[in-house]
Amino acid sequence: MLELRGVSAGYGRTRVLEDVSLEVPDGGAVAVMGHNGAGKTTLLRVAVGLLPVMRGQVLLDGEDVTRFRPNKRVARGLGYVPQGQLSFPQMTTLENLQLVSTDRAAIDEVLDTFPALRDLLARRAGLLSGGQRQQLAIARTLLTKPRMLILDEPTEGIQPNVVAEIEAVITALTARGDLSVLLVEQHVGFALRSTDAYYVLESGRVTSSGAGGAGALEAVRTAMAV
Amino acid sequence: MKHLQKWGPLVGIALIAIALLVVAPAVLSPFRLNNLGKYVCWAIAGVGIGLAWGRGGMLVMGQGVFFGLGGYAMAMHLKLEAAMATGGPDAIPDFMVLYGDGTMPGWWEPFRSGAFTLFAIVALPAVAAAILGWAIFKRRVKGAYFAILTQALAVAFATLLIATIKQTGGFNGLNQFTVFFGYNLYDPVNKKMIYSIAAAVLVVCLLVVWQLYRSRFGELLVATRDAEERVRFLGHDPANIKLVAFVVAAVMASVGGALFAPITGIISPSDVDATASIFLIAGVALGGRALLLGPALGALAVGYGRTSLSESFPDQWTYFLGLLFIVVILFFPAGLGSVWSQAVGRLRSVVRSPAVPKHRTAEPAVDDLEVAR
Amino acid sequence: MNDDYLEIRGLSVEFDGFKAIDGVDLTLLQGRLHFLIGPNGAGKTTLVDAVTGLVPATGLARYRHRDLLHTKSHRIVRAGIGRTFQTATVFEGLSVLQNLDIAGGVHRSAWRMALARRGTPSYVEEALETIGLADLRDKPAGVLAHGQKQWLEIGMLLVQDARVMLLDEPVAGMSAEERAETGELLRRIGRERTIVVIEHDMEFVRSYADVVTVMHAGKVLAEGTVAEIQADPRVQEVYLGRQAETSAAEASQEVDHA
Amino acid sequence: GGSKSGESSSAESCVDTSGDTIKLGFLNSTSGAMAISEQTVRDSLVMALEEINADGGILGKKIEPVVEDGASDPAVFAEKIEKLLTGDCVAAVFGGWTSASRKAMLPVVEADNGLLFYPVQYEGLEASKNIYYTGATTNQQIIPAMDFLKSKGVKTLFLAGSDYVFPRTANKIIKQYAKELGIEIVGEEYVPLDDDDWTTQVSKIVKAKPDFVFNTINGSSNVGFIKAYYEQGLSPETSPIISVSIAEEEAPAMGKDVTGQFAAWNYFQSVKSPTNEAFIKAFKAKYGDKRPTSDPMEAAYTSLYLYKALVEKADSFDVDKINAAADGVTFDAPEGTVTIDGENHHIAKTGLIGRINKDNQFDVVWSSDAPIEPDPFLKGYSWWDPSGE
Amino acid sequence: MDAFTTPLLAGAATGALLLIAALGLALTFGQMGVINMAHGEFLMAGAYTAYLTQQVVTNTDISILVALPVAFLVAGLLGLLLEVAIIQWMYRRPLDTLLVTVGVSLLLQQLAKDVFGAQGDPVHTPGWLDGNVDVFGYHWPYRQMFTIVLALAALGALGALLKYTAYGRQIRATVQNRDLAETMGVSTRTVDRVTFFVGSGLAGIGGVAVSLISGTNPNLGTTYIISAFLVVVAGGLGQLKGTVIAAFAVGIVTAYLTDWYSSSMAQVVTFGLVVVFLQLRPQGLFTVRTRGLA
Ligand SMILES: Nc1ncnc2c1ncn2[C@@H]1O[C@H](COP(=O)(O)OP(=O)(O)OP(=O)(O)O)[C@@H](O)[C@H]1O
Ligand SMILES: Nc1ncnc2c1ncn2[C@@H]1O[C@H](COP(=O)(O)OP(=O)(O)OP(=O)(O)O)[C@@H](O)[C@H]1O
Ligand SMILES: NC(N)=O
Ligand SMILES: [Mg+2]
Ligand SMILES: [Mg+2]
Repeated sequence: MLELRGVSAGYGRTRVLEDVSLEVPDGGAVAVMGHNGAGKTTLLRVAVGLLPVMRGQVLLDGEDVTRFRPNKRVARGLGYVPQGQLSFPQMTTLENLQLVSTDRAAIDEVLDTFPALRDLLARRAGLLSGGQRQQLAIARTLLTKPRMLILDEPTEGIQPNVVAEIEAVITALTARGDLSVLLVEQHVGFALRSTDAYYVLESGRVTSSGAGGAGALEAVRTAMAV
Repeated sequence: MKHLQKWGPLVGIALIAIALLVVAPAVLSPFRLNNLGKYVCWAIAGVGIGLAWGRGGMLVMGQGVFFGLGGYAMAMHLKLEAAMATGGPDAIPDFMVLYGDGTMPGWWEPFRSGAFTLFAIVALPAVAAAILGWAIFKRRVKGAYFAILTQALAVAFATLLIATIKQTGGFNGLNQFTVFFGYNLYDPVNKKMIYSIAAAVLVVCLLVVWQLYRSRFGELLVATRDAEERVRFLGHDPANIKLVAFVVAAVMASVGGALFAPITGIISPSDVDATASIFLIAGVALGGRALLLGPALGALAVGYGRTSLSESFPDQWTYFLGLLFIVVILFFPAGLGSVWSQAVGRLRSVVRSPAVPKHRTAEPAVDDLEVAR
Repeated sequence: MNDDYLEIRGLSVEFDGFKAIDGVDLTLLQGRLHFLIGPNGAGKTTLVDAVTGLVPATGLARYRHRDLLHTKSHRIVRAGIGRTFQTATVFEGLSVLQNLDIAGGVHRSAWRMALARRGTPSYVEEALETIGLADLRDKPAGVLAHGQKQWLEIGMLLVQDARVMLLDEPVAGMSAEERAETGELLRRIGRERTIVVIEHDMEFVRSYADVVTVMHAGKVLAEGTVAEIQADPRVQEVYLGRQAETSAAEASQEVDHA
Repeated sequence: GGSKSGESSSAESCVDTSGDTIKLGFLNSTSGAMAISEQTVRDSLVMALEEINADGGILGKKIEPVVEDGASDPAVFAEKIEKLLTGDCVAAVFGGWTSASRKAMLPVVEADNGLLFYPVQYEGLEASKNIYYTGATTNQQIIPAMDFLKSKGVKTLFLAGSDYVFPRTANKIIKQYAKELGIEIVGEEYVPLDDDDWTTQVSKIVKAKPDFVFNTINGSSNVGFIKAYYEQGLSPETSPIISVSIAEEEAPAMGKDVTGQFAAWNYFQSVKSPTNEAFIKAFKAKYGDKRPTSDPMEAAYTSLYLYKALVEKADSFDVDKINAAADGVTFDAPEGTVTIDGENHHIAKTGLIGRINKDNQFDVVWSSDAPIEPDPFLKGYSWWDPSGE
Repeated sequence: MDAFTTPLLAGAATGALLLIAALGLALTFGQMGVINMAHGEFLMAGAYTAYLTQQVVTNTDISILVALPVAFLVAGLLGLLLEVAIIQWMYRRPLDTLLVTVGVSLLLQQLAKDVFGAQGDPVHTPGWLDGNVDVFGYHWPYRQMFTIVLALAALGALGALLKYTAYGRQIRATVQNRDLAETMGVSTRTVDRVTFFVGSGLAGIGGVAVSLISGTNPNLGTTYIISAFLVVVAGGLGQLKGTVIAAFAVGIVTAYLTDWYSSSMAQVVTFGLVVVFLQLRPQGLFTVRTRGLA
């Protein structure tokens, strides 16, 4: 589904990613882990097209989309939940959702996943609490009906029972087999439970990778405890 | 290397001082030197703008107002001096006879005194900027609101001047000065002296901002520019920090205006209106607003560019001027000075300039506009 | 009893008819790590906002005989109450060092403000070491990663010498090791300070909390030790969820591995 | 150091008269708000220059023009004239329009002992030995206009002007003279130069119902005034306008049929004289059939010929010699014969009142018949009190 | 009575004109954050379009009606050109757009002068607008009523566009967070271009209305630009409702002040009042706040 080939990227003259290759198979789920500043967010930004590559290629369904703008990649099925509880602050919760789709049924469906948002539909997103905004962000992205979800620390700032809910949603969606996931997550347990492969990023390089599952926990911990 | 970093700016200021105070008077004709003097006045105002805009993030679009306060204060004194030189101690300016009823408004009276005038040149803009700034900053008006508000003030100020012919000379402004604090203004030696004063004032202003930039206040100002609300949670009132920069910038503009009057022999509404204010800004943008020497050099360059372009291409020069604005801002967002300092930076391979970070991709564009506040 | 505690009585915050905080009573004592948890939208951030002058509130919030609800933000900080923000906000254009130095500048005189910094003040040096950003001291804060910015914010509170620290999700987005380091740091500096931490990560709460207050819908739902809170069915209902047990089990397993 | 005040130093002239050309400066605003008016002055200066050069130049020297843009900014005028006089060493400068620009140039041209030829009607009350004023002063335009109004039996007058020096001073004179003539001023309104909205002011004219409106508006603001005037139902039948700044160029630009309105000038394209015919022909040949001729451009054209006449009479380009020879120098201008007053450096001009016809030309309805001697300070008018209101 | 009605009605017409100019700005400035100082020159382009249309469609009764859509198109395309050539590179530094567009405004003014001549060109009022109706002693020109109708029509069209189409949400989303909007599938490039086209096109329509007051001239834009910006600022960025109220308030207040004092003083006092007003409502009439430091 998504493939990064030898990607180097950065900001200005500083390089953050160095020759990173990574693949998310159709219907597969991949976790990316690493310390603060390792370059995880940068990697995802490259994948969605918010940051140009300095070298390397980004492929979507085998097609080179390196020069595509993000909205084109979204049209091809990418869905991105950025880090930092981002929303359109002056628009109401409902308008935030309607930006993506005005289909009432579809909106209802995501609201069932995040019932807390129902009471907040008329409130401007800028007034929501951090966790409410994060829930909105995920809901909004789900509404794009993506074939592939790119999530940057989606559970940051979310209350435990909703985290569990999100985990369940992701698991359910991937189980259907038509959704791929690229997940950046600090909760190693959660990350590995929800995915079937992992990459560990250190200072912009992939230092270890492997199949997911509970067995990988130990491997990841050692890889990260350098 | 460390020494260069520390003393580099001072060396730069010293070079400017030598160029302006030693080289220029030696090589330029009296006319060209006088022209240079005019650009120097703009540069003095520009240094202040660099402080307020480059470091403080306040796009002061109405510096013409302060330039005008100083310019008119000085011009009023020179007008009275000229009148008194021929008509005795009670003489009043000629235009008040021509356009008015031959009486002088009371508020002109103190400007007969040179000392009072010098005091007013500093105090008037300081008080005006303090009141205005206090009102604006305490109410947290910023970004584009601030820019357009100050621009509107420049328009209002110029309109007010034009509408008060009997008190300010109106559209004509104030001119026909003959004496500058006792010195004959037609004597080339004296003109050179006034030029030298202006150049020296510019150097002093550069030294002042040099110290401000390296001081903790300078860092706090940049912090306020980047995240004003956050500064509150360091225990500072950002309004006060901005106010200081705004007042200093206003005083510099005023001093520039005060020297502009005797150097050009005139101050009129078109020297202080919105367009004039934008040209002040343009110089600063060209040179590099966040740099130490950028604003001054940029103002000098714009002044020189206006003169030489209009001399070489009297009918097409506004095209060039327009293109200059576009090209510089588009391609050198941090000013032409940044090209140089980047080259130096590359040499040292350390970028220590506290200028705006080049890539602020993570932030929404609205931030600068405060739409979201 | 000493004066060094923050007292909150009957605190309420209302937005256009919506009660975000509804009569909260809290006493925050020095020397204890006080955790504030609760569902998204419970009013935790709003509580901190109210105490630091960011939103108008009614009721009472007092520290060292000072009425916080009628004090401007920057004066509250000067009184020794510091905070961080849920989305880290540092001065992007300034270096890490400058960020810290500025934070230590509250009580500098006007004259000293006009002077340049000479060398690195010892408390800044100390903070740099404490937050582990010593190597990045000359980097503009704007280029730091998410978690690094959060550390920088804590560092700024340190040099500010805040007696009360209100930390809004300071470890969100940090890896397990980094959380542990931060937790230890908080424990160390918490001995002579009053520290309130807002957090959703129950593992972290379990490891470091001395007292936990649970908020729900603008009210205090429960208060007590971690064990008491976890056992409270109401807290499980609105916050921890059905999986509270399983995730607790899993978490302890993770801790064992760490 | 430097000298204290007192000994005024007169600059040494740097004009180079040794070659077979002589440099003259043309200083008009070709950018900014005043370009609207000043461009036409520039055009006719260029035409006069070409004619003179084709005719052998001045004292056998071809004119070499040095062109500068005053940019509608008095400070720029001051800078540029200094550059022209001391840098380019031109023998004389031609240009300026607003009184602000003239006032800005005056001290410079005096200090450098240069020459400026100023081609626009203005508010008077000035005379410099270094400036020749080839447009009208008030007693050649404003006062004749008032005499004309009196002759028409006008009882009430409304004053509309731009908010700057010329209209305000002109109106000061008008008000004093109106009192003398027994004409009542029933309203006085000003609008900034760059403002086009005259609605509110015109509604006051509607209310005041004056016999005549005296219009001292300058530049594009006239369009706004004229449109508002007709929109609110005013017309030459009810309250006609007499203007001092609307000429052949402006009349068709109003977007309104202004037939029947009046203007006071010293030249109209319709003036019948062989010189004028030649002038019009040459102008249209050079700038196109559509371009009319008008008073300011005629005054500018005349100024260059007057300069030629002055130099040839003095047989020198030297300013002092020119000034010494100035009195009585004449030129057979398109407007008629004009004569320089050696005392005040203005010229004697014939006062004309024209009425606009449907071709946007002016039919002369009143004439002073003989040229009026310039009296910039209105010394010959007993009712004039400079310090009165 | 007429002392009351005259400024009210005349001021409403001025306000309507400001509103049309400000509506365009409310889009390009209020919504997109671009401080386009060349907006006045787009107004000028509209006025010249009115003049040129009259050269082609010589029946002045219909030429104005033809000129309206043509001016919208001409000014809109100019705006589009500006966006594509320059503005698109500058969305992340909105304050700088101010300076770039000052350059553009200089270029366009000089261009107009060189193409059309320094002297203005006439625009004839159509016969059906040539007249007035007596309202309590004020001879209210049809032209002023037309201006008001035109402004309200433009307002209605724009309001509907923003409210009832997806485009309205997309433009708001784009300005509030460009990257995020892009990743929500919004083509921010298209949104930018459409917005600039429509905003500039509105200026063209305003230009036609202005040409009925003052014909054409190369400096026409400078007369309106600062007042129009002031209106947008006082109205609150991104809020049409505020813009409308501010436009009419500025127009009518100026008219009363003009009536009582003078045009110059009215300008000065009105600017002063806006400053005072922003003291009371620092973010304009209706701009909404969000939480925290964001
Ligand atoms: N806009 C930027 N400009 C310059 N450098 C940046 C920028 N954003 C991030 N960086 C740098 O890139 C590196 C990687 O950052 P990134 O945000 O990808 O880290 P991360 O792994 O997502 O960290 P976290 O877990 O804290 O979110 C960091 O060292 C940071 O300093
Ligand atoms: N200015 C405001 N206007 C209206 N509602 C607001 C405003 N500020 C906050 N709220 C609402 O108040 C409630 C409390 O918000 P708060 O940010 O305090 O929650 P929180 O407990 O910090 O949640 P989280 O854990 O998600 O950060 C939320 O429902 C929020 O939407
Ligand atoms: N002299 C003039 N018309 O301003
Ligand atoms: Mg990240
Ligand atoms: Mg919160």
